[in-house]
Amino acid sequence: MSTTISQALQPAFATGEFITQVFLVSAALFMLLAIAMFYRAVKGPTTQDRVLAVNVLGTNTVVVLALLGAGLGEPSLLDIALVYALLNFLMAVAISKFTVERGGVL
Amino acid sequence: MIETIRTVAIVGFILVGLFFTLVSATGVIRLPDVYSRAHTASQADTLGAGFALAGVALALGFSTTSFKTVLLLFFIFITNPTAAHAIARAADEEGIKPWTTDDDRTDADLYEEAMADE
Amino acid sequence: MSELFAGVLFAFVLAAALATAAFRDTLTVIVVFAAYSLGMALFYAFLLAPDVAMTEAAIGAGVTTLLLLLTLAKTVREDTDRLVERVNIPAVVVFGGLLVVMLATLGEFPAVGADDAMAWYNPEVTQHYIANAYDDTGVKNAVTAVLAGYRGFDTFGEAVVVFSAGVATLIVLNKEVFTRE
Amino acid sequence: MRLDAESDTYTESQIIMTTVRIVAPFALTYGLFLTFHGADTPGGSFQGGAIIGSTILMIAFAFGIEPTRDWLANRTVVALAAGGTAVFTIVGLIPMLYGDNFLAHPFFEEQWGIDTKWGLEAIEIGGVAPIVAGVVMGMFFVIAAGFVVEEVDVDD
Amino acid sequence: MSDNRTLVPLSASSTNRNTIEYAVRTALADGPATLRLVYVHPPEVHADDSREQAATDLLKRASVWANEDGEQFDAELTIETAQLGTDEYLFSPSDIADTIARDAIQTGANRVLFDPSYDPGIGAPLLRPLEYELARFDAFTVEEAPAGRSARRTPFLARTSLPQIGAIFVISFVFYQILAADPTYWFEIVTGVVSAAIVAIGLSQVTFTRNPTWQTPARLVRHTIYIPYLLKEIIKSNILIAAVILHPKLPIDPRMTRIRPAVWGSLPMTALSNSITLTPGTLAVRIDGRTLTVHTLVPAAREGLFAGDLERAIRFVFYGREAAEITSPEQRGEAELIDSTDEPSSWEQDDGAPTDAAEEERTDTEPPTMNETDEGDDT
Repeated sequence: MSTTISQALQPAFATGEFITQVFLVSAALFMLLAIAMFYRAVKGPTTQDRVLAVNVLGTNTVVVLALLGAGLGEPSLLDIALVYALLNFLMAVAISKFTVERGGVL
Repeated sequence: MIETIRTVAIVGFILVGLFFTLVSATGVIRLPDVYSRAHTASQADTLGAGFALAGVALALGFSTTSFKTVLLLFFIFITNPTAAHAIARAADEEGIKPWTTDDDRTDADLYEEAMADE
Repeated sequence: MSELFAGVLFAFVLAAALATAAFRDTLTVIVVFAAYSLGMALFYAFLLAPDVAMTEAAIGAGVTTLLLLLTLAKTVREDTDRLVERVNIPAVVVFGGLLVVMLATLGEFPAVGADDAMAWYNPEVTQHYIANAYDDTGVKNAVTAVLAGYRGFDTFGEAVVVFSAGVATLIVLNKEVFTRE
Repeated sequence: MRLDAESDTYTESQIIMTTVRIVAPFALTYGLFLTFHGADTPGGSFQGGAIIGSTILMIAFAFGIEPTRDWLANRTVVALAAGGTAVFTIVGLIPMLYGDNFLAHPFFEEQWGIDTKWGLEAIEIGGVAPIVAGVVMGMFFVIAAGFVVEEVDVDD
Repeated sequence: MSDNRTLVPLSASSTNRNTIEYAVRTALADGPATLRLVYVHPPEVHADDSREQAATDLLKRASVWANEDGEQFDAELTIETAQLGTDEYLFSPSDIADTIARDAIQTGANRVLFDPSYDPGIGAPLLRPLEYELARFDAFTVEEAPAGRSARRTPFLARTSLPQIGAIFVISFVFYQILAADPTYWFEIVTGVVSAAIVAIGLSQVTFTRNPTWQTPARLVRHTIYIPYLLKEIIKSNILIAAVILHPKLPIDPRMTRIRPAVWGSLPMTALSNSITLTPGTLAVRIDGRTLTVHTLVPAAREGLFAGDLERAIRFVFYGREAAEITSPEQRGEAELIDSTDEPSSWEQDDGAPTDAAEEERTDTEPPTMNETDEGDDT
């Protein structure tokens, strides 16, 4: 039903260019923070640090997708954000098992 | 008038969200060890995401789509602390000692320790 | 303003890709690659290809990382003291040359969504799909119409390939996992 | 080093288990939702199948792979992957039985008045999604079982 | 010389520590034993001393471990070390197997125990072929140490029941219709019912460990009071932590603490520990039964944790108003600062070792709780 939803939403976005710009700029700023967080993924030092950084990046991605969805007038991007919201913690859970005895308890 | 208030509110929410995400990024970079970094990762970041998503929900108005942002928020609030816990637990299982104030180990030392453990 | 976003996103993806290539330790590479996958999903979303972005999200967040981690847990990881991969000079030279050539042609490409964009290279077919997909198949998502309808043979092949990949893994690992009850 | 067998045993984290208990139904529902809505909204059966598979991976990581495999029964996984391929093939072959082409969806409308749409839905929902979900789960369990050279009885 | 002799071939491997531990534990189970640690040298074109030195180091380290582990038992443990293959050219699995077998028979070993990732260094993982070769000899048994620690798991499947299936069905169906955004279209209803049925039948055993009870709705109502309270707490302490993090001097004082909150059952514990983690300054690191190990970032967060406000709120949500009255963990003496997560807690003497979560749950006298999110319905 994507067409009907986005049509129904048109009035909401009619608040103007300004809000659209706000969403796009803030998405860019969130991305800038993402680069800062990525520093930790590169630096480490431990694997846990890296996973932590990627986990934070995942949350950030959810936000950026939502902002993009609002900024570009494309509500379907929220569905993609939902996938990350549901599955993002999987890697942290996996690594918590993996680092214990090299996966011996998997 | 109402439109203006709404616009201001949206911008306000997003700015607050940006601020807390900035705190989170700063914390992730500045703090000394994995345990303290996990603090900001799970907390400041969750709140930042919460405010930003609230801004988006406000912009979308009362519709089924804006309900999805509430769902997003709900799942983030459940899964993020769990992820932080999982990471901290993994660090503890591997025997990484938490940093304390009387501890002058640097990142490089922690790295050496991590490599020696493996 | 969307250019600003695209620029920052590009920097992020580039950094993630370089880090993925540079790290030597496999575990680190897997973790950093997950960050790259996040960036790519954002790129697809930004270019309004939600189907592809969704695939990247579902596969990147859920499946790839976990399967790679599991494989790593079940095999022997080379212990290494070096953090980053050694740079292979001849490879860098070849790649640099290729990069220059590609960048040189980049300027000749039409903009995304432009009238002379590549998507219109074969105007009859593209236009036909866009104009008739809904009437022909009754499906609103043109991507699905093409995948399952017009290009059904191809999709059938892909489905069989996925199935064969599963069977092949079974054979290669010589497991009787699925025969014992 | 904690030595006595009790404290040295690895126990799963309650927090992770409970969170997975909560999230798993939502993830599975969402996977099924995407599968059923491939025709009209972005996403589709491939993505849906991947998320359904991920749900099982989630459960396996939280509760242990062996118990999950015992619970799921190998038959389910094989049935999903092989059944999906069979459904896809059969839907494609039906028009051929009546002398039309392989996967000729419009045939259903001409012959029985079933909208063309349902042909597409059938191969998406009944074919692609189960294949992807089954193969994701299957590969996961196979890799988890590890590499084994020909079984040798070393006990005697 | 005792009858019980175990031969352990060692190579550079990350699971050596566990193997030694396992070897000592199983060997000493019935009386005094001898542990013979051997290193089999791989064939080498250029013999050099560094390899031999590495082998010596490895064996020395392994004996230290074995001694350490052996002290825990009454029976006496003798440790021998040896390096094999220094003067031979060992090429195939059968060569190595012969060398190990010869040594085992000469020294009278009755058991050969392998590390799960034993690799004699001749280029391929050869554990299986090796075990196969060694199985030819009758003088000793061949065994492989279990990989890693044994994991104890509670059975994750509960018995399924109609209320469980019904509850999941409703939650799943509602979620589906929210996503579908058009509950009047027949296609959504049909697929929604199909999906919800699949989810209900598939996951009802996983999601619930108990039947939902009549208390569930009351908890739901109390949840709606809890969420704003939690949000207020989160924002309040987030501002505090933000000030700390952005402060140029970074005035943090991280410490590990341990508390035993007066909360029972796995869902309330998870709700509590996730709330603790969400509240800035505190992070749940471990959970063993009812004992929570919490990492705290600043003293203020520590005080808040010990005062037990969140704990009280969780009790209010799950057990009602009366339960909220229990005193704070600090007053109960169930909160402490710790230096290492390995040290036993001060209250452990009272009730023995920290028991497994499930056991603790089973012996609970508290009202049984619904092991599913009540918040799930809020969506």
